Amino acid sequence: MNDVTMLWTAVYIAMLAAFTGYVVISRVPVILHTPLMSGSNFIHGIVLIGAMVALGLATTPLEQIIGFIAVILGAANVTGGYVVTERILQMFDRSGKKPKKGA
Amino acid sequence: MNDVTMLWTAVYIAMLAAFTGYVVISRVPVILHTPLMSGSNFIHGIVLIGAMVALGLATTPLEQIIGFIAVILGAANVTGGYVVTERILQMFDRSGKKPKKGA
Amino acid sequence: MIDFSWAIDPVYIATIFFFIVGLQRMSHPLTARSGIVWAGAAMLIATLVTFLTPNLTNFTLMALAIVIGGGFGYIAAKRVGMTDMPQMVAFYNGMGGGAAAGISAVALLGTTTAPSGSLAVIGGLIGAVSFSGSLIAFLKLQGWMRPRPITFKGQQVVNMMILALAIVSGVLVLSHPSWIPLTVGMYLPLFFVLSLGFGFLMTLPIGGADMPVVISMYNAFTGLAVALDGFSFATPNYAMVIAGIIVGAAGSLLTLQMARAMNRSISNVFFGAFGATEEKEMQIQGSMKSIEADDVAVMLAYANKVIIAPGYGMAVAQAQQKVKELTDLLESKDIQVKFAIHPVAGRMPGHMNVLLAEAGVAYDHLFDRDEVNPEFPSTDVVLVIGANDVINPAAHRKGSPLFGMPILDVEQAKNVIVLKRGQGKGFAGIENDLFYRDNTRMLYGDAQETVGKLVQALKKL
Amino acid sequence: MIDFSWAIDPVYIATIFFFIVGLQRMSHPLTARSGIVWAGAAMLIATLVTFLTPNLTNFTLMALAIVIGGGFGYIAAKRVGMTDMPQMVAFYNGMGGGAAAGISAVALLGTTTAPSGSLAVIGGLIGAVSFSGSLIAFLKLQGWMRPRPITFKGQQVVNMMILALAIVSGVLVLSHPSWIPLTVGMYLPLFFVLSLGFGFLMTLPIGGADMPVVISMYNAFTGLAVALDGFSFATPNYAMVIAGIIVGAAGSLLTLQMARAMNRSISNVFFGAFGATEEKEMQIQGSMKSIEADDVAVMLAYANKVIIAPGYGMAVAQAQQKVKELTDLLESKDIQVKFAIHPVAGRMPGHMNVLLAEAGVAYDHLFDRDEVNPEFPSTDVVLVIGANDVINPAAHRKGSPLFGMPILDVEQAKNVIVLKRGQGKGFAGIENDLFYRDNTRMLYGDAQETVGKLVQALKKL
Ligand SMILES: NC(=O)c1ccc[n+]([C@@H]2O[C@H](COP(=O)([O-])OP(=O)(O)OC[C@H]3O[C@@H](n4cnc5c(N)ncnc54)[C@H](OP(=O)(O)O)[C@@H]3O)[C@@H](O)[C@H]2O)c1
Ligand SMILES: NC(=O)c1ccc[n+]([C@@H]2O[C@H](COP(=O)([O-])OP(=O)(O)OC[C@H]3O[C@@H](n4cnc5c(N)ncnc54)[C@H](OP(=O)(O)O)[C@@H]3O)[C@@H](O)[C@H]2O)c1
Repeated sequence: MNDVTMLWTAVYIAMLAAFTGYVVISRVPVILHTPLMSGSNFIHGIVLIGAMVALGLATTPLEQIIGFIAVILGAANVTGGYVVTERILQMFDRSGKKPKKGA
Repeated sequence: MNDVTMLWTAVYIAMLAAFTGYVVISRVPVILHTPLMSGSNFIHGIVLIGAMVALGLATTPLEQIIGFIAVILGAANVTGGYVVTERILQMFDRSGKKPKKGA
Repeated sequence: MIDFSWAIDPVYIATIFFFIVGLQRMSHPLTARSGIVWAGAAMLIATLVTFLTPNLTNFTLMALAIVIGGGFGYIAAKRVGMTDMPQMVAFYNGMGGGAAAGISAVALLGTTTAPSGSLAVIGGLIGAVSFSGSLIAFLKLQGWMRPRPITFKGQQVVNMMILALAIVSGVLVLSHPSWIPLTVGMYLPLFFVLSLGFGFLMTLPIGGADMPVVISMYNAFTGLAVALDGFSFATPNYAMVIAGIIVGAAGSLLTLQMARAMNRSISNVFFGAFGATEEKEMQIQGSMKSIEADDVAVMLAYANKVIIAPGYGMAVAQAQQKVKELTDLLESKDIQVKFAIHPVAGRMPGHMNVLLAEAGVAYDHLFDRDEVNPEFPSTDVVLVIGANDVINPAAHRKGSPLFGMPILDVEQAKNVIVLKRGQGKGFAGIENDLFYRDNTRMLYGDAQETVGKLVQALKKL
Repeated sequence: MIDFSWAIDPVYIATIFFFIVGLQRMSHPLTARSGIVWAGAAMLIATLVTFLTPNLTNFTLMALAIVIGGGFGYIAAKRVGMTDMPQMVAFYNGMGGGAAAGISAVALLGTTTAPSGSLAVIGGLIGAVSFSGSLIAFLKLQGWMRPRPITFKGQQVVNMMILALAIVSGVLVLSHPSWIPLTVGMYLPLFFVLSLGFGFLMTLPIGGADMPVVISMYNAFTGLAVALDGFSFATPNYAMVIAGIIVGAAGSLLTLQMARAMNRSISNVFFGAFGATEEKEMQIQGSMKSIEADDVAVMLAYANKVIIAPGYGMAVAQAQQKVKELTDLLESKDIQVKFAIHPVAGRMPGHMNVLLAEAGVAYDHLFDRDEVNPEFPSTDVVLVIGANDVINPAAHRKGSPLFGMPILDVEQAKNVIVLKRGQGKGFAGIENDLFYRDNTRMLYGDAQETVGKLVQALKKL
């Protein structure tokens, strides 16, 4: 598969991803917009796996330093995004099930 | 790009297409289920372009015959599917705009 | 000749874009049409640029085939009546399946380099099944073949064996082991004959009235076959893959929704004779009381709110035009008229909507079950026009084959007038004790005639 | 070591699957949590299999960085209060943008083979802007920096010039023309410094209260940067591409919705000083009439239906726990209590829902604007707790900066009680003549205190 084919493949994927994202997200009710924001924050935390590969392929000290920082940032992003989202959704979960109990 | 990479690329595309199809279609109201059926009929009429390539690459007479039939079938599929769907939707369109006029 | 093949991919991508947008615009009747028109234009351009594909020959054959197929498809689609929609969909679906099978066949004959022939085999199998199955469905619905289920003992076993043989021959097509003195060219016909045979045999035992579910499933099949055939080329044709999978998803979803609204499971449609659980002879209290058109007209004239519940019988009688007239007349007398549309009224999903739209009834008069059910208690007259199963209160009674099916609760209205020809049962073949209720009256006759009489009588009032 | 790298792609695909399913399950509060948990588990496994990627080194550094970053993210996220959500989101978003910029930097330094370095440049630019911009947003929201817009003359021109320079240096990074005696390694720092600088400068002039819109946009930016960086590897990492684009779509959609609900355009947020169209000194009839907690308690006790409209002030006062107590007390007296939640009440979309959910108010008590607006006329008492702009009837008056913003029509209720500390204006800085209406009474004081007093008074009754 040559570069041109790869380009068009990428465009197909991007287009489908955009449609999927758009349609799925427009169904999220306003009540959940805060966790949606932090949740999509978590999702772009997948940048961590890219940062790991970048660091893993780094050879010069400069590359290693940048890669190291990128992994730290990516890990903070994904962990923080997840924990915050889960904390928020846990509240909705609980508030739905035991409406009489305080936090 | 090797075959394994292509396989996974295909899986990504298939997965996104399935999500897109599922989400988009589950929004079509019952009132439009008949045109949805004929419309999706039209959409798989894209098989025509594949049949054209198959015929175009055919070399033996047997391949040419099969390819020829495939193009006929594909062309009938896509044209018929489109015309029927458009006819149905035209009615809804008109019935929405001039409710007092009969067909 | 200058090489324009760079245009192919962008055009295909735009086509998929407009397909998806077209489906998205189907979420509302008013936007739907422009969506399909764009999709159609995109598809047309996609067809044209396909001629630019490098290394193609046989252009004359190609153009000829497109003219033949396209012309035929166009004329047939322009002529078909709206009542005949189900068989038309079956027909075009079969065409698509056949085309997919053809692509697989050419790919497997070895001219095109298929990176994974197994996908071509699976695509060919599914396409062929969809082709022959859809053809049977078409013949049955068109009345060119006995619509009754054709069954014999051990049918399931025979069918499964044929499927197994088809799969085995598909494997042989791919591997053609050297210890069997046959070539690919000899396995291939066997493979396709078996696949087509399976499609025939699988569809034969299904009754005409279950056909819409089957068609919708074959629709999904064709989509899948097209998607798989997208890999039959040197570089995958992702437009075919994506469009095919979207149709696969659409077909599956619709099949399940339809089956649920009919209160049947998919396996029941394919493997079960319907009505096996039929209830014991039911004890129905009361009798059916008939009424004349003139009396109904008076009743209507004094009503504030009328709901019309149409069913398959309205389509049979081609009464929708008269119904539209009646609606206009009632509305001119300031009577509120609504239509209660059950999802499986008629013979395909959304069938009633199409027929009424064709007759010019504005879609804002059409209400689905959930919207309209709470309104019946405040309704003066319900006109049931050729509907039966979708208003059968047996659905609320345990033990009935209809039990659990969501119905239109017309019996809660003050007066129910049922327009039908006689004592005929509905598709499910079950007695309807609604007809025996105290607030129900029967207006016998062909629906086109009786609605016509109502219009006349109302005009005279 | 055995090669397990075949596991990477399937795991990544499954991760994307669970990401999408997780978002789908966010369509309902009760299913949302399980969705994010699955997505989190998938992401964890994806991180682990990434260690199996062929040809990697620096594993110790990698593990160390993950522990540092993950540990820090975990602790910060566990500690943060729900009122501080906006800055937390900004913070993590900045991290993601920074990571994306880092990937681009490494790719451009030439160790990884980037099939298209231009994507890495664009990704790096967007990532860096998102990083520095989010940081400013964080600092302003956290109160570690003056939240007021920092503006100077010709700001827009300066910003645009810096962006242009950043783009030029990006082009140089890719082309490093031989007639300039500099190497890639020398253009790259310049490129990133300019990109980061643009992010800073673009965010500085934006006021603290506009920050949520900005954060949401940077969220989309980071997604886009991640998607572009997905192409920085020998074979594209489609998991990054897809996840990134989904976030890009989500962020864009939310940004637009939020801006619409705030009645502002995106360009207005970025380039316009808010309130430039502020209306002339308005003539307000009447006066503000205060009331004591005891009297309100009596009023509430005799009500049938009470609606609570919370706003940013409730969050500031941390009064949600007390509000929950009040709700329980009223319900124990058989008084119907509902919450009217405006989409931009508070400081980020859905903020009120989160705070009330944290306090244990069941989400079936929360109603959005369209649901609750028709109910105000039949409501005995509306308690406005620290809300101002979202209930300002100026939105119905032409010429007001709020004109056209959809609001909660609390003024239609029989009695409106407004809980606030004094004469403070809302975020938009506009007078609210609701406070001067005949059916409005002001209950002054910090909302936590005043609601507490209401609870006490009600208990005594
Ligand atoms: N829509 C779908 O997708 C779909 C698909 C497959 C199956 N089905 C099934 O089809 C059925 C549809 O229910 P339905 O209530 O619409 O129809 P139905 O149950 O089939 O009943 C139709 C009724 O119309 C009467 N009728 C027939 N021709 C008539 C004429 N010319 N004038 C007046 N009346 C006439 C018949 O009684 P007389 O003979 O006495 O006139 C019959 O009782 C359901 O059981 C459903 O499950 C629907
Ligand atoms: N949600 C979002 O996504 C978002 C994003 C960006 C901007 N915004 C904007 O934020 C505003 C939100 O409107 P809103 O009505 O919720 O809030 P608001 O208009 O900001 O008004 C808050 C009110 O609460 C009072 N208050 C403050 N602290 C208090 C305390 N401790 N106890 C009692 N009262 C207190 C203030 O008056 P006193 O000082 O007199 O007490 C003030 O009038 C809108 O203009 C919206 O456009 C929202």
